[in-house]
Amino acid sequence: MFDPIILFFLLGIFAGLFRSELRLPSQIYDFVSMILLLSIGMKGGVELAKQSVVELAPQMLAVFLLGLLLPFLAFPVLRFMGRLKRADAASIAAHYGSVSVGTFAVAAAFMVSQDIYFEEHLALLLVVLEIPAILVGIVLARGLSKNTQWGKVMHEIFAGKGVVLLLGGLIIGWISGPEGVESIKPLFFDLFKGMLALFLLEMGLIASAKIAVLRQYGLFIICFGITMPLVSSVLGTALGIWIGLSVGGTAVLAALAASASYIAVPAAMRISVPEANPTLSLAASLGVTFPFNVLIGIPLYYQLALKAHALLG
Amino acid sequence: MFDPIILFFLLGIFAGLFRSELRLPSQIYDFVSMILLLSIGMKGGVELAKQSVVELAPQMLAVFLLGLLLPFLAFPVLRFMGRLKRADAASIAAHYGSVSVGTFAVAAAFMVSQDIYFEEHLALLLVVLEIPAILVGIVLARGLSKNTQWGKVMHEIFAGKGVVLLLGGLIIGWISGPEGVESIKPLFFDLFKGMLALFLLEMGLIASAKIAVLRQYGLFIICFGITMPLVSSVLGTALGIWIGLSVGGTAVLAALAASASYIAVPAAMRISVPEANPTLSLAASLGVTFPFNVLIGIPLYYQLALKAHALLG
Amino acid sequence: MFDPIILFFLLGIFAGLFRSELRLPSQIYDFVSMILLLSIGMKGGVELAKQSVVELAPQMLAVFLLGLLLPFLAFPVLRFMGRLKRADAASIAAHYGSVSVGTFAVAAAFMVSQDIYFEEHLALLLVVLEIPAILVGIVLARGLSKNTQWGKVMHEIFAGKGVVLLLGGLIIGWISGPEGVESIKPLFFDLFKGMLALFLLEMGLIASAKIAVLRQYGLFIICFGITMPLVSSVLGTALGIWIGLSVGGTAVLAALAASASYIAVPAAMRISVPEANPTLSLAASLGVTFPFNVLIGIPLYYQLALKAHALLG
Amino acid sequence: MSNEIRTLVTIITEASIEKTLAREIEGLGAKGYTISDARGKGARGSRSAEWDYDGNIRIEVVCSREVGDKLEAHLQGKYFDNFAMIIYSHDVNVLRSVKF
Amino acid sequence: MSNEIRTLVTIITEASIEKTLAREIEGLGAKGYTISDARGKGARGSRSAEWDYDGNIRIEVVCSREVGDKLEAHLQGKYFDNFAMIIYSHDVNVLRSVKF
Amino acid sequence: MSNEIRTLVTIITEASIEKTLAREIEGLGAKGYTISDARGKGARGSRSAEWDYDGNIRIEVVCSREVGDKLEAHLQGKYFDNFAMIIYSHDVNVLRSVKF
Ligand SMILES: Nc1ncnc2c1ncn2[C@@H]1O[C@H](COP(=O)(O)O)[C@@H](O)[C@H]1O
Ligand SMILES: Nc1ncnc2c1ncn2[C@@H]1O[C@H](COP(=O)(O)O)[C@@H](O)[C@H]1O
Ligand SMILES: Nc1ncnc2c1ncn2[C@@H]1O[C@H](COP(=O)(O)O)[C@@H](O)[C@H]1O
Ligand code: NA
Ligand code: NA
Ligand code: NA
Repeated sequence: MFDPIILFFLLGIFAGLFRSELRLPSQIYDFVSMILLLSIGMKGGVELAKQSVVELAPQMLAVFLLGLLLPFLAFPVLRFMGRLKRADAASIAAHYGSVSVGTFAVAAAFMVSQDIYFEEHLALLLVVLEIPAILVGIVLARGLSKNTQWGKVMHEIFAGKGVVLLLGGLIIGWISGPEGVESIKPLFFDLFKGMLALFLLEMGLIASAKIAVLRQYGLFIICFGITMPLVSSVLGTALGIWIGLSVGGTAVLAALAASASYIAVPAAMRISVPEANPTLSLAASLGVTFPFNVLIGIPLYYQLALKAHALLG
Repeated sequence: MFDPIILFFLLGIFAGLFRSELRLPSQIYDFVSMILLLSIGMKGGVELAKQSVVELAPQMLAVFLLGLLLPFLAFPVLRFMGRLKRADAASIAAHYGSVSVGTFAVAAAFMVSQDIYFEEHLALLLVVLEIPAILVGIVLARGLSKNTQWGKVMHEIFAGKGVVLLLGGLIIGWISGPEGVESIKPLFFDLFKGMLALFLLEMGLIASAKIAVLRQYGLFIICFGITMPLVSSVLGTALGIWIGLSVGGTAVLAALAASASYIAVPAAMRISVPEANPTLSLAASLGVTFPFNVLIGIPLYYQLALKAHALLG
Repeated sequence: MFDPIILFFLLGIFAGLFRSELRLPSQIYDFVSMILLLSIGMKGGVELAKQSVVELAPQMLAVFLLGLLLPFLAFPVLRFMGRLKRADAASIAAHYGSVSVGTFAVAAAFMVSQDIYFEEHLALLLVVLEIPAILVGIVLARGLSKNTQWGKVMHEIFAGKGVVLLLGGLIIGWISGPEGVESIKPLFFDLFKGMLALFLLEMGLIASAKIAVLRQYGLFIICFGITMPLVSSVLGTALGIWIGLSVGGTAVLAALAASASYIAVPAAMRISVPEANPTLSLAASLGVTFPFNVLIGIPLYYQLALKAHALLG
Repeated sequence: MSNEIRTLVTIITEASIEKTLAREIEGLGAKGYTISDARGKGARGSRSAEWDYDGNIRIEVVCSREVGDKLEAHLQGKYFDNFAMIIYSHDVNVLRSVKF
Repeated sequence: MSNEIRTLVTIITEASIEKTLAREIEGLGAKGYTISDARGKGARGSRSAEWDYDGNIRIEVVCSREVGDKLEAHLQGKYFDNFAMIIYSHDVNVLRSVKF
Repeated sequence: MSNEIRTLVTIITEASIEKTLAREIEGLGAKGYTISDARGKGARGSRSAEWDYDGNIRIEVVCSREVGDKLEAHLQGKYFDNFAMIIYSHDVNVLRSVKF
C-alpha cells in the first residue's frame, strides 16, 4: 500500500509537469519546514534525555568521519568523469556529502508507518553529518587557502535556519523530556505527517521545475544523482551496523548518507565558492536525488539494512 | 444553536463594515484553502474507494448536464431583465452555473454538526459541476467561434489550483483508503472545521468589501443573487432525488447548484472573456450569493430536501 | 522543570544574539497571533456563558480604574527621573498602563501547566485593561486639547486587530458555549500551546533585536522596564484580592497589570502622539519588560498572590 | 509612441500610515497609486519588516507636476518631523496620459 | 562609469496575467524582466491584494528603446481596454549594456 | 519645490546576499537603502521566488553621484561574474537632500 505522503510528492510532480498554477506560498513552506525541523529535533532530544550523551560521542565521531569521506569520493568522479569545473565538482561533492532533512523525515515516516523501530537520536547524527562536507567542499574548491574566512564559514553554517532549529529542538526536547513536550505535541508531533505531506507536495513542484535544467546538463548529472546515493547508502549501512544501530536505524543512516543537501550546502557554497553554479548542483540534488530517495531509495535501503544485519549484525 | 463557523463569518462581515484593519494574510488564505480542498478531496476519495466508479458514471453525467443547463437559465434573465452587456451576462451566467467549494464545505459542516448523513463522494460531483458552465459561458459570450482556443481554456480549468487539489485529494484518498489517510488525519481532518472558521472569517471580510460595489450596481444584481440560487437549488434537489441521493446528499447537491463560483470561473473568464467586468460578477457571487447561501440558503435547502424526499423519495 | 515554551523564547533570544538568519515570516506571525487571540477570546467567552455579565460589571469597572491609574504613576517617573520629553514619557506611560496579550497567554499557560485554577473570563478584563491607558497617554501628551479627534482614537483602538479578535472570540465563545466550540477545538485549543511556543520563538528574536537600541538609551530605561512591572503587579495583586479572584486569577491579573503593550498602544500613539519615539517605548516594552515578565515575573507574581491570599484572602 | 510626460513621485515610509496616506493622496487629486511592501534603513534606523509594526511601504504616484508638488509639500509638512519617510520624484513617459 | 542608456518600462497590472505577460515580454525581444507584488487603486477601482484574485503586479523591463516601443504598443493594443493596467517608462543608465 | 538632484541606484539580485550587500552599501557611504522582494528572469535563468533560495531582491539606494559610482564599481567587481545581478541608475529630485 502506498503511503499518502508519497502520493503528495507525486501530485506535486504531476502538477508541476502539467504547468499547474499550484504552489505553496514561500511563507507557508517556511512554516511547514520550521514545524518539521523543530519536531525532528525535539523527538531526538527527548530520546537523548534517556541516555548518556558521552556514550554517543563515538557514534558522532564516526558519522563525522563519514561526512568527511563522502565528498572525497564524489569529487574525482565529478571532476574527471563529469569533466566539471573544479568549483562545480567541489560544490556538488559537498552537497552529496551532507544531508537532506526532508529525506530523513520521509525515512523516519517510512519506519513509523511500517512499525519498524529506529533510534530517534539519529536527529543528532543528522546535524553532525550536515557539516563536515561543507568544509571539505570549500577546501576542494580553494585548497587550504589562508584566505578562507573559516570563522565566517562556521557562522554561516551554525547560524543557518536549519541547524538552529534542529539543535534548538534537540536541546528543548532534551531539557523538557517526554512529559515536558506533552503540551506542545498536538502542533509538533500530531501534525507532523500532514505537514510532511504538504512539504512533499511543494518538493514535487520544485523537483519538476528542475527537469528543464536537467535536460540542459545531460545524462552525466542524472547518472551521478542516482549512483552516488547508492554508493553512499552502502557506506551508511556499513557504518550503521558498525556503530550498533538497529535495522531501522541503519536504514535511516543509509538514507541520510544517500541524501544530498539542498539548503545548508547551497547557501554556504554561494558565499564561500560563488563561482560554482548553483543551478547545476540543485538540479542534481532536487531534481534527481531527492525524488530517487523518496520514491525508490528508502525502501531499498531498508532491504539493504535487513540483509546486512542478517549477514553481519 | 448557532454553529461557531457562522459566527466567524458574521465576525468577518462586521469587522469589515466597521473598517477594522483585520485581514487574513493572503498566504494564510492560500494555506487554509489548500487544507480545505485537499481535505474535501481526500474524504471524497476515501468514500469512492468503497464503491465502483462505474456506478457513479450516470450521476456524473446527470450533474454535468445540470451544469450545462444552469447558465442557459441565467443568461436571458441577466441579458434582458438586467440589461447587461452580452459579455457580462455570459460571465455571470457561468459563475452561477458553476460551484463554490466554500459553500460545499459549509453545507457539509452543517450536515455533520446536525448528524445528517450525506454522500461524501459528492466531492467528485463538485468537480464535475465546476466545469461545464465555464464552457457554456464562453460560448454565450463569443458564439461557437473558431477563434476560441479550447485547449488553452481546458488547461486553464484543469491546471487551476482548486481542481488540481480537489482531484489530487480525491485520487490520494481513493488510493490510500481509510487506514492510509489515518496518519495525516490530524492536519487534514481534525483541523478541518477550525480552518473553515478562519476561511469564513476572511470570506466575511471580502463580502463586506463588496457592499460598496453593490450599491453602485443597484438592486437587480442583489435580486438576481438571491433568486438564482433559489431556482438552482430546486433543480439541484430534484436531480438529487432522481439520482438517488440521501436527504443530506440532496441538500448538499442543492447547495452546490445554488452556489456561485468565485475562483475558477472568474479566472477563466478573465482569460477567455476579458471584456466582461469581473467586479460585477464577483460582487454578485461574493457579496450576495455566498452570504445568502451560508446564512440562509443551506438550512433552507435542507428543509426543501426533507420535504421533497417525503413527497417523492 | 522548565516549560518548553520558555525554552522556545530563550531559543529565539540566543538565535537573535547569534545573528542567526532564523525568522518567522510575518504572515506566519499574523496567523499564530490570530489563533492565540481567538483562542483566548473563545475560552473566556465560554466561561462568561456560565455566569451573569452583570455580576462582572464591578470587576470591569475596577480594572478600568486600574488602567487609568497606572499611567499616572509611570508618567512623573519617566518625565522627571528619566528626563524624557513629554511626548515620550506619556507614550511609555500608556504602554505600561495597558497590557500585553502575549504575557497573558504565558501566564495562563503557566497556571495550566501547574494545575492552578484561574478565572478564564479574565480575557474580558484583558480587553478592558487594554484601553484606558491609551486615553490617559494622549491626555498626558496633549492635555485635554479640543483638537484630539477622540472619535478617530476610539475607532483606532476598537478596530485594531487585537481587540476585534479578542472581542470577537469572546462573543463567539459566549454564544456557542462549551459544546458549540467543540468542533473547532483541535485548531484553536489543542494547538494553543504549540502556537504559543512559535510566538515566543519570534518574540525572543524581536527582543534580542532591541538590545542594540537599549544600549543607546542607557540604564534608566532598563531599570524602569523592571521596576514598573513590579509596582504594577503589586497593585494588580491587591485589586485581584479585592474583587475576589482566586489565587491563580490574582496572579494572572498581576501579570496583566505588570505587562506592557507592544501592539495596540504603539499603533495608537503613532497616530495620536506621532512625536513620541516608538523605538524607545518598544525597546522598553519588548526588550526589557516582556522578557522579564516571561522569564522571572510570572512565577514571582504567583508567589506574591499566594502570600497575599494567605495574608488577606 | 505618442507619449506624454508626467511626474512619478515615490514615497517610502512606515507601513502603519498606509490607509491615511492613500486617502490623502486621492484627496490631493492623484488619480491612482501603487503600493508595495518594503524594508530598509535610514536616518530613523533599521525597519526590518520582520513584524507588522516594523515594515515600510513604497508608494508610487504618477501625476501631473502640480499634483506632485502639492503632494510633496503636504507630506513634508505633515510627516517629515515624526515619521520615517523619504520622497523622490522624476519625469516619466506615460501612455494614456488622460489617466494621470 | 562607462554606462550606457537603456529604457526602463514599468507595467502595473493584474496579477492574474503574470504568466502570459512574461511570455509575451520575452517574445518581443526583452532579455529579462523583474516582477514584484503590489496593490493599488486606479480607474478600475481598488485592487487590495487581500486575496489572490485581487492583486497587482509591477513588472520592470530594461531594454532598448525599440523593444520598449514594441512592448508598449503590444500591451496597449491587447490589454488597455479590458485590464487594469498602467505603463510608464524612462531612461536609465545601465552597466553591462550588452545584457539588455 | 526646493528640490535637489541625487542619483537613484537600483540593484536586482539574489536574495541570499541581502545582508552582505546591506553592510557593503552602508560601508560605501550611502545613508540608507530600501529593499523589496522580487522575482524575474535574466541571463542566469528564471528566479521564481517559489522558494527561499530562488528569490530576488530589489535594492534602491538614493545617494550622491560619487557614492553611486563607487557602489556600482564595487558591485560590478565583486558580483557580476558569479551572481545574478543587474544595476541601473538615474537622477531623481529629492526633498531634504541632506539625508542622502
Ligand atoms: N538613501 C536612501 N536610499 C534609499 N532608501 C532610503 C534611503 N534613506 C532612507 N530610505 C528608506 O526610507 C525609510 C525611511 O527613511 P528615514 O526617514 O531616513 O529613516 C528607510 O527605512 C528606508 O527604507
Ligand atoms: N496615477 C497612478 N499612479 C500610480 N499607480 C497607478 C495610477 N493609476 C493606476 N495605478 C496602478 O495601476 C493599476 C491599474 O490601474 P487602472 O487601470 O487605472 O485601474 C492600479 O490598481 C494601480 O496599482
Ligand atoms: N532586462 C531586464 N529587465 C529587468 N530585469 C532584469 C533584466 N535582466 C535581468 N533582470 C533581473 O535581474 C535578475 C538577474 O539577472 P541576470 O543576472 O541577467 O540573471 C533577474 O532574475 C531579473 O529579476
Ligand atoms: Na549525503
Ligand atoms: Na451553481
Ligand atoms: Na500594564
